[in-house]
Amino acid sequence: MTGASALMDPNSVFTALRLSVVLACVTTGIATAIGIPLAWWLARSRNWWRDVASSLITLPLVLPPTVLGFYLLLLLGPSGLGALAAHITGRPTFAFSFAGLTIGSVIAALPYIVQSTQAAFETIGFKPLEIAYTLRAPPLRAFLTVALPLAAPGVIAGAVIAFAHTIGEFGLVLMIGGDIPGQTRVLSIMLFDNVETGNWASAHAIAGGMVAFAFITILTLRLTQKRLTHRTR
Amino acid sequence: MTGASALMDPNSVFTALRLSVVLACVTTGIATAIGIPLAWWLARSRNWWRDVASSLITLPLVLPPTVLGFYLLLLLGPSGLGALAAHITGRPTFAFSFAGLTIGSVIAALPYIVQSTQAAFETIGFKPLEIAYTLRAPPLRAFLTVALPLAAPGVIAGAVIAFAHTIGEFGLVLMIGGDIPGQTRVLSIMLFDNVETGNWASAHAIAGGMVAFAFITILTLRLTQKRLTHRTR
Amino acid sequence: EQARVAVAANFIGPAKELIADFMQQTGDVIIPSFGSSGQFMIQIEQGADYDMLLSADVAKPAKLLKDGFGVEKSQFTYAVGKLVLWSNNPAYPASENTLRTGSFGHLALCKPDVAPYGAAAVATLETLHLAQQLQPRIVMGMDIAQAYQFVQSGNAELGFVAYSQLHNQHQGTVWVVPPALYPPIRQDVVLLKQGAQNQAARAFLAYLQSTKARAIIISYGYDMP
Amino acid sequence: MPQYLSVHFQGPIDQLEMDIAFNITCPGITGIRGPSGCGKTSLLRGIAGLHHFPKGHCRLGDETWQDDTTFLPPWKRAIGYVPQDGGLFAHLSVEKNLRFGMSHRQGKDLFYEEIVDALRLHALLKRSTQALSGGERQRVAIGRALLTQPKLLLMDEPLSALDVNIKNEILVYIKDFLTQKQIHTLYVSHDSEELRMIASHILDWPSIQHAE
Amino acid sequence: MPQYLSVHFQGPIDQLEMDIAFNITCPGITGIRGPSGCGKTSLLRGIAGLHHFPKGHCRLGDETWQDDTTFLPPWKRAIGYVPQDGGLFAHLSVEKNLRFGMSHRQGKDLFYEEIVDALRLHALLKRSTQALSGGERQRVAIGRALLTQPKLLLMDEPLSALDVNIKNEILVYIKDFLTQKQIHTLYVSHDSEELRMIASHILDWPSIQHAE
Ligand SMILES: Nc1ncnc2c1ncn2[C@@H]1O[C@H](COP(=O)(O)OP(=O)(O)OP(=O)(O)O)[C@@H](O)[C@H]1O
Ligand SMILES: Nc1ncnc2c1ncn2[C@@H]1O[C@H](COP(=O)(O)OP(=O)(O)OP(=O)(O)O)[C@@H](O)[C@H]1O
Ligand SMILES: [Mg+2]
Ligand SMILES: [Mg+2]
Repeated sequence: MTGASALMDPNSVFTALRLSVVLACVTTGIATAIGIPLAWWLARSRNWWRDVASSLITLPLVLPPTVLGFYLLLLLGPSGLGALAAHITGRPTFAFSFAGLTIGSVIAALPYIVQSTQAAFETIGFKPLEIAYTLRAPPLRAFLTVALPLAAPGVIAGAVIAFAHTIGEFGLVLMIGGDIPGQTRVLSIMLFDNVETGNWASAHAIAGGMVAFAFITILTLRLTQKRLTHRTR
Repeated sequence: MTGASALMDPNSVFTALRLSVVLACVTTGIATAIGIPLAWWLARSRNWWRDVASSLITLPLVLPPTVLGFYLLLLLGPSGLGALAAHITGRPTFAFSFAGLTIGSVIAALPYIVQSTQAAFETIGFKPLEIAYTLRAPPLRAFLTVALPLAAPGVIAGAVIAFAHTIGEFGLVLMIGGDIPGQTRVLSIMLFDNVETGNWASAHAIAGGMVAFAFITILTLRLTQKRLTHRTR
Repeated sequence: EQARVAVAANFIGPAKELIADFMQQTGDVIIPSFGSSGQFMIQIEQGADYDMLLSADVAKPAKLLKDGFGVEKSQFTYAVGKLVLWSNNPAYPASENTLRTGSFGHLALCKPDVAPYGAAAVATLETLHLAQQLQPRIVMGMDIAQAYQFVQSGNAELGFVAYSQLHNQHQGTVWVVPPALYPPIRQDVVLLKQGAQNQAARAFLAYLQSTKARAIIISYGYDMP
Repeated sequence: MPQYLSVHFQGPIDQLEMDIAFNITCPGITGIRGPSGCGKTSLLRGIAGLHHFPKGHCRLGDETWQDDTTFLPPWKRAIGYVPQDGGLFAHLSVEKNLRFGMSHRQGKDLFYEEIVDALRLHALLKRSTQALSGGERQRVAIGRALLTQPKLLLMDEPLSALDVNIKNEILVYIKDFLTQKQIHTLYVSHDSEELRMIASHILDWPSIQHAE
Repeated sequence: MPQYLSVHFQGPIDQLEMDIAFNITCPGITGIRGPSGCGKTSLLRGIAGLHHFPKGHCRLGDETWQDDTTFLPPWKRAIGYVPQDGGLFAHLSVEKNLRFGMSHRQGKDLFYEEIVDALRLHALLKRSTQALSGGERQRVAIGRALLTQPKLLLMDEPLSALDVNIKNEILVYIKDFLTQKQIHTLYVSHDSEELRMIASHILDWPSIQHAE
């Protein structure tokens, strides 16, 4: 098999790798985009009900992925968002599609981002924002140019966790995705198959590849952050 | 069955609950105890190799739990630490015991704590420590009385994630623990059994219980942290 | 005496009843652990002290014997699974016909390389010459429980599941796939080296072949060899 | 017709009950002095919109920033604020700090060069703000506030960490700049000499406290 | 036999090349003044052990804190340090800040009450440090440093945010305290009046810079 056809063959490792990478990136991206404002809102005040909300958001972490997967199947299917899905996709469910997979992964990844980012916002406090306001930066600009860069270490930590976790997620992904080659069969599922069937040579190779890829990505993220937020003491 | 005997019955939900709670607490405790100094060491300087180390610590997150479980079995078993295990316990492996389960859970939980805590230390910076030094606090005291309380939001966030995740962990726990009633059969495994057999009434009840318990614990953690680190602006 | 038994996840229901009955009869203690057969293989190779494995297939006990983990001649078939097509959606009644029309959205099964019921489902589709045509509609779960949940939650219109999963519920429509369409799903048990001298394990192995035990297994929707 | 800055704030800050009122003609440089902890910083924060005193008002000319029904948020008030601790952004270089509040209307960059020169900031522009000396921080903070071209400038002990020579030079420059641009200024300081040099009149704290 | 504080630091701080040396008899209160950004804070940090100048030495009496082979970490030097920005711990109350550096040897609590009184900190003890006024912060920082009972006290513009009245009172108190306890002090300030009141002699920056 030539390199090119291996890339196109939906059963190949490359396809699974591509799906894993896309899923992890898209999930981390969306979860960060939702998680940052959420964390901000949670960090802004000390009402007890914000603590309640923050704790609630964490709860998906507590359920085993296959169980969370089942509840998400109910949510995405005919008894849940199915009507909406039928409207958009013509099928009565969001499950078994890349879109559905992404929704599920985002819900599972959100707690990591929110917890870590909220802590960062709480640590930096109000003061820098007040200064930005007096310099005529309205809240959005103050947030983007001051609060967010100052909280960068925490945000990046959350994103790294979410990214790594999504790459390795398997129970949830299989449950919502249905293991469709070329659509929802990601690398972790392939790895699982090889482990379950005792196909150790392939398993080690895939695991090694995943780890190497994740290592490079995380290291890059960390170094970029260092560059961005570099401060001489 | 009376309450007392239900508590003792190795097959009961209460036993599994107790094991889950103990496992989650012990794991979070040990992972925090190891993770905080590690995060501190990683945050202390900007050498590129500390970024490498920090990224390496994150890698267990990348592997699906069952696969990580497999590698941990190798580590804990006859081809790894087995000789040591045989010496201590008389069995050729640390696996399939509560101790082995704890080792595995700690390795899986460590990345959460380290990432979040390291970010917090990076955010607070050096200055408060320098002041502590000039007040004759040697490094350990300065760390415990100044750096750690200032980094509390990040540490707590890491601990909350690690705790919630350990409660819900299932792939790893099943692989390393082997589902032994009264020893390694935690709540998430019991939930899995009920889901497997389509026993939804019990499954919902257990899932609800897990979520409720975790909610209360996390909320308590957060409120305690707020109390401890309360600052008027 | 007590013995530890590893039980494939699809057999959890009957295993619990069998063990309860056995323990009442003999006073011996059987401690079951539930999980996937593949996971048990790995654990046994890494020194787990199970005395006996109730596998979901034939191949794994055979491999354990070959690799020296099992006790010679202790392997036998304790149950034969029945494959069914199940629908929880009145618009798509479970039948060969519905399969052939191919008008449904998703057909659930479990992973053929991991779970015997998945292999049987694929074999059935191949015998019916539908494998190619239905390929794009197939969604796969890790095990029969997930295939079942795909249908139960309404996300898949049809699914190949185990008859034993449906034995005490009456939702939807069921088509029992004729055994001729797929190779039999034999589930084998094997006594492991660890349990070679364990009287409770040996007794339980004998009990599995008793009339009482066979009746219980059949009542859960399995066939016997 | 003369314009007025009219301020009346009443309400608690933690345990301290404040009740201040004054009315001054604009533009000009008003010195403010008073004992440690009397509420000078709080007064400036109130005018900047960073603290909301439950009762009172704040008007500059025909603009109302606060009264019983209005409370304009800080970013909508045409103020410049030099906080007591400088309040530099730790994640931005000196230059980016200076430019943070500049709008990008034309002609602004003219002042930029001039102000950087007058405050002797040229050598610092690329530096991180984390390692600046105390006096350097204050000069950056002043420059940053001036560059927003405010209508009202609030300065909270802005030169307390500067030596006499550079302080006098900067005082002269600021005074010229503010007078020329007709920027009204409230200038808090403990240094009588400094106030004498820059302020057109001085408010002593007791004089603006409301009689009980 | 008179004791000496002998300091010589040489090396770069970023682009700034420093080379300072002086030798003074102890105990006494030495005023230090110099232009903004010349290196006063860096000098104090060097003496405190927070900055390690690659060359030079630092000796107090018969103790060597730094020379070619020695570098004592800050927590082993018997110093008190009042940093330019106060450096209060944000997570501790005023009282806990004050007590942070107190060892628990007997008799110390005597000074505690006295110092809290003299610095007028009574009303603040239970407060968080986050909301203190500028002058209040400085007084807490001074109290905290005094309570460590140092052999050498380093004060970096410690009273710059205080009004004249309280400043004079505190100056008198500190001077008495230091003289009585024989604590040698380096006192950085830009205020000549202040230096005149407290310092037994004054080092002008140029005089301690090494000739090139
Ligand atoms: N957010 C707050 N919460 C509680 N008390 C506060 C708050 N802000 C200020 N205070 C208190 O109110 C009083 C006035 O503070 P303010 O900072 O306005 O004083 P100041 O006049 O600027 O003093 P200084 O000259 O020392 O800077 C002080 O006692 C201060 O501790
Ligand atoms: N860590 C550092 N990295 C780079 N430059 C530094 C560092 N610390 C100080 N500097 C620079 O060295 C010079 C001396 O700083 P220092 O704080 O010692 O001055 P200072 O005499 O205390 O001035 P001021 O009276 O304004 O407080 C300044 O130009 C400052 O910007
Ligand atoms: Mg003030
Ligand atoms: Mg200085």
